Amino acid sequence: MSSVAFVIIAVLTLSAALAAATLQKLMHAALSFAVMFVGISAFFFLFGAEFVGLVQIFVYIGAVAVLIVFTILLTRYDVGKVRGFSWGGVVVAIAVFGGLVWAISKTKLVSVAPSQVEPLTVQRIGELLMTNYVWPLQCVGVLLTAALIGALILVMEEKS
Amino acid sequence: MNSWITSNVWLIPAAPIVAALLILAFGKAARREAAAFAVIGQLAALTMSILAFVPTLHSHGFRTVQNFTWFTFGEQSLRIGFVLDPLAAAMMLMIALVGLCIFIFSIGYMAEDKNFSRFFAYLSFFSGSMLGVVVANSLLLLFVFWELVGLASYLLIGFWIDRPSAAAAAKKAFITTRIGDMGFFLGILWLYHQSGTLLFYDGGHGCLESVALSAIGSSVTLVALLIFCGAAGKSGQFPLHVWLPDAMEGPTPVSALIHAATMVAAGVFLVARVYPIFSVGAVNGVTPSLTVVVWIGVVTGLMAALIAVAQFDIKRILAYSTVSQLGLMMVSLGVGGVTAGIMHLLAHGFFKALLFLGAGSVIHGCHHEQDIRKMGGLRRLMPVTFGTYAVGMMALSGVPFFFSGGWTKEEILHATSHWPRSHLPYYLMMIGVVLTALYMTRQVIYVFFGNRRAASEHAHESPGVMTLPLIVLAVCAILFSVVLTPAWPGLESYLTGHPADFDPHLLIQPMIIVSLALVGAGISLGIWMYRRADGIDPLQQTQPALFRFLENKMWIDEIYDRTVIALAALAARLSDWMDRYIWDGLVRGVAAIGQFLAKLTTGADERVINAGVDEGTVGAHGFGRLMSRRHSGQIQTYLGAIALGMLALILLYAWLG
Amino acid sequence: MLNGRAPDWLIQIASSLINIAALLGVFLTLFALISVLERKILGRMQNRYGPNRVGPFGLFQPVADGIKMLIKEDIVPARADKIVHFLAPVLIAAAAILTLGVIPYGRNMTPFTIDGGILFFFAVGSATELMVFMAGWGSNNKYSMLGAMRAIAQMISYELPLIITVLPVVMIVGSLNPDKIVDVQGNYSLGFVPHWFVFTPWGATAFILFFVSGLVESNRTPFDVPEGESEIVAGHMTEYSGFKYATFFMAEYIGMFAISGLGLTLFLGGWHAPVHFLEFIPSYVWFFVKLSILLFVYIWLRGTLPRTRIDQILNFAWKFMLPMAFTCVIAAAVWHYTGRGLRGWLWSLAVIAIVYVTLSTLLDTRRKFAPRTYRFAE
Amino acid sequence: MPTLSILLVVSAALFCIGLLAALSRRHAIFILIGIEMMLAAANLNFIAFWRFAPQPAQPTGVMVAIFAIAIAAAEAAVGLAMVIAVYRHFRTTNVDQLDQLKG
Repeated sequence: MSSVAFVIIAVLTLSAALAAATLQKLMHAALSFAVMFVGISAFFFLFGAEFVGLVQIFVYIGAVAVLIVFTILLTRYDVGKVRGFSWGGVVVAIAVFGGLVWAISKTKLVSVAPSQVEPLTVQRIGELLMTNYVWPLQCVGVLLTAALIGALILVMEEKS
Repeated sequence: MNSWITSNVWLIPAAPIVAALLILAFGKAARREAAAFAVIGQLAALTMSILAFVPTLHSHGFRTVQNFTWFTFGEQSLRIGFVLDPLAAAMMLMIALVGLCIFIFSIGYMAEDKNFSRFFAYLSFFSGSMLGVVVANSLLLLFVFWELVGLASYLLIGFWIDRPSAAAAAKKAFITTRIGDMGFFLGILWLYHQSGTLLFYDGGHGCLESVALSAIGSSVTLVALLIFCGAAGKSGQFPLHVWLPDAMEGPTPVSALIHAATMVAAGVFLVARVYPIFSVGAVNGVTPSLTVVVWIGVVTGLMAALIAVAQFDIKRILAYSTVSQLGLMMVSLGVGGVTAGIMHLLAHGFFKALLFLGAGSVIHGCHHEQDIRKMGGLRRLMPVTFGTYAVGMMALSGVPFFFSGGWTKEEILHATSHWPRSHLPYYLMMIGVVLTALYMTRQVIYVFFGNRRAASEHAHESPGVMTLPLIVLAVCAILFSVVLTPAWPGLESYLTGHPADFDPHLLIQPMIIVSLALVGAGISLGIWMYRRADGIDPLQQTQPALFRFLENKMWIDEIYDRTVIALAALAARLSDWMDRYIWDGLVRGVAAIGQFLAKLTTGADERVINAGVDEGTVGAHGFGRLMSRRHSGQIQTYLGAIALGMLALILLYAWLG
Repeated sequence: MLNGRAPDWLIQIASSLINIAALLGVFLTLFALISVLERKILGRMQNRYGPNRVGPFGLFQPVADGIKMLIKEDIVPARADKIVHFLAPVLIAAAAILTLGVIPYGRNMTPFTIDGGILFFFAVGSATELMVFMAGWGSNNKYSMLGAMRAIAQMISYELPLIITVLPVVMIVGSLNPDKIVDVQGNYSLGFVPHWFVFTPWGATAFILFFVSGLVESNRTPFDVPEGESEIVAGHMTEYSGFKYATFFMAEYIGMFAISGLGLTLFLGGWHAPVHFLEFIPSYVWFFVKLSILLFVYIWLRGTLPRTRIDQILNFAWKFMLPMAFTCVIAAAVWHYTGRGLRGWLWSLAVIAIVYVTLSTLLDTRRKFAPRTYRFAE
Repeated sequence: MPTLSILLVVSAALFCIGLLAALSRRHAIFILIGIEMMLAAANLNFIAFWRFAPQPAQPTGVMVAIFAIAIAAAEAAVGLAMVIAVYRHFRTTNVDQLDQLKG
């Protein structure tokens, strides 16, 4: 069952990603980008990391995708014009893929079978965030604040 | 209860200095704040001095010192500290009280001045440093405060910078005292070299205590005399007295503060403080250094008194009287009457401040006229000033029984008469006393009696803020005599540490009669001479030559001009010439050689080195162009390069293991 | 199929299908019912009969509407982006229905029990913005675009207060699971005072904020600027007609149900009875009673309030709602650390009062705008 | 359940698609999309390694994934802001034309 689900999700995700990478219309690309993230969070659900999956949907579809479409909107006089595709990139990407696959095949510990895992409750994550990972949490908070302010300043009207 | 103050004496000088800083911080616009800060600071100092004074009363020979290490060089550390003993406590009390009166007085006196706040900053600064001198327990710290006092007096005397005379006077005061301080500093160095410490009291190891004193040995006389140079400079003793009268250019409160109460007293205080050094190896109270002190004091006292007789500037008269009184104190110190000297110092502080402030009030009333010939008949116009001034005059000329000055003078004469070396100082001092009474009478008659003259037409009594301090000081000058009577020598016992007991028989003794006679003679002589005094001085009529001699301060300034200053100018010209023609010549020669060498090297530079560098840069430029081709500015190219690099790393890693 | 027992994947699929069928059945009926009731109630409020022709009291009006919508022509603009234009209503409806899945409708009546149910709700709900944008962009029309922009702007602005007002409840309960939240509210003191969070100061404040944000999220009056007919024809739904339009309409209503359901789950004790001795009445009845009360308030507001201006809406969100929401979090913490009793009650009340007074003095608009003066021609 | 290697291959493929998007598309937004894809692939790996680690395992992978998502959100915000700023300044979003640093 879960392998079936896995195959379905993998196909969905990869095809959505490919669409996002290659579709000519920027808006379609952005939307399929969102779909790809649905797929990724489906993966997470499948592996029992529900919380991460939900966060993924929440952040990417709720925020990042909207941001992207907004940007597309704000720069839309350009959307039609910018086209063009370099095959060099494709070559590099395929080369890297090959390298990665080869490396994976050469690595030893890949035969580990998925063992039974107790579901990771939100409470546990919360406790961990507040105990072991409290400093990273603070740092991320600072980072987000900085990013917020920085983004605001970047998009302020240039005084000419 | 007030142990905290005995262990934190430094707070007392700190208060006014903090006030000064605050005033400076607030700027010249804040006039009332300035006055408020200054008075509050002084008030704090006064309160703390009283608190510090109380415990010294309770126990005889009370002394607390706090020493601490200032800094350490090599293996020996320089230690400074603060001391609280009867001498310091009494001085502090006097300085703080008189200072407070003067501050309040100057609020009225300087009311129209545009640099009001600056003035108060200087005043507070001065009084802070003076208090510092008093409580210092280290000759070095004392010297530091001493120099601060000098600086403050410089600023204050030259306060009206726009007057050239004031600037000149300030410079004169500064340089003259500096001459003395040079000797003082040499003395300090010598003392440190001999005894290895500059602390006065250090649990038996201070430089005023037996161990160190014995260590100094034979050179003690030299040290003492060098230190006395400083004292002479500050308290205007004979060779270095010239700055004091000129310093009258400063505002009158300044004159009161500097030349009555505090600064000039510093010299006397210094001698009293380091008295052990002076009196090392004394055979019945006589040492060479002390002898010098005596004769200097005698000469100063007599000379100043004589000059004072022939002055017309109301403040100059007081200034010369100050000089002569200081001479008197020096004499009494020299002859061993330390307590007498200090007592006179304290008493003098009160009544001389009173006199100066009175003079200030008169000047203020007469619209800044200082020539006594133009005054007169002010008795009616300025009753309060007159009354207080009269009190001061009595005290100064030493009328016995009621006025503090009388007792102290009598004590000093008493001490002088017992000097084994010779009796000459005694007789000269007597003449001095007569003269004192004489010129004070003259001044009072000129200013307050007789018919009105030019300046006194529109004279008016000064405001309460000025008369109040006068009254306070007058009361002090009278009440102070209570602790001075030989019948119950409270202050003496306090200073020396011997218990005092009441003995009315001591109230009448020959010396009192003597001084009474002297003072009576002086006053009556003065009244007789100046009874119908007017624009022109009777002495001038009878003895013109003598009078001119005295009026021009015995030509001392001129003599200095001819001798010392001329010598200095000559030396300056000489060195200038040498600088111009000899040293410059050398320098120019060296420069010429340098230029020649430079020419040589430039040739080499252009031919050899530059060429090489040029070639190098050309090559580098070419290489850079070659490289910059690769630098396309395309993000994606870079990204691809990064990806390939990562791929290479992965492959390498996987291949290796 | 061995030993007469179906394989569990079959059971799984069957159970979820049953869930979905139940949900759709209930809520589509409710949608139909509400659509007609709203019109009738509004009619009462405006002194007129609502629809009263079709069936008894016009109760079959929705059926007629449905048929009309179905047989209408489905117009797709020529310059439109066909795929996006088609996908938008479908996905928006899907998202709306998905959010219904995590709400506990009664004792043991939660369709999907996810550990992070609340998070799921908001995650799926936040997808709606993207759909609205798709609608606006896909139908290549400036009114649609503007409407979509407005909708997204106000949705994003009000999503923050909406989520932050949920935080205090999550903090206090210590779980993101709706069932747990409802259980915690299940007790009664003295047998008749239910422990609903709405009865604590922070809870009441949070509930009001939540309700307002919910109004905005579901584009209801007074916050229905995205389809302000007077300005932009119908916002992002301008270019839609026929059944797609109906889908949008349904999606909005379902979103409304979902928000109200979540609100009463979080603050109004879920399916618990208001007093203890009424617990014998089935829990889902209570749930739907509360739900219908909330919906009535929605309709009531729509009948009462005029439409606000977009900039006012956004200012209100950022300058008032957000700080107050954060205050709720703090107040909840205060309530917790002063021992959840009467003391805590008063303390948190004090906190909220202070912040409220400060904010309302700072944002006093009377200082900014003078009262309008009219001039007439003499 | 598939083995870890297949999962790694999938995430590698995802990564390379992201790389492709970042390398070969000219529009600046595509580069961002590609970068986000690569991050997502990395997250996938983290989760996978946590899941396939010998149990019981500390949920470090999950934690790192959560932080990575937060950071990626920040990165996206700043990146898109930069795209808008660049567009305002150069009137283009075509990265080919943005070669001010060309040597």
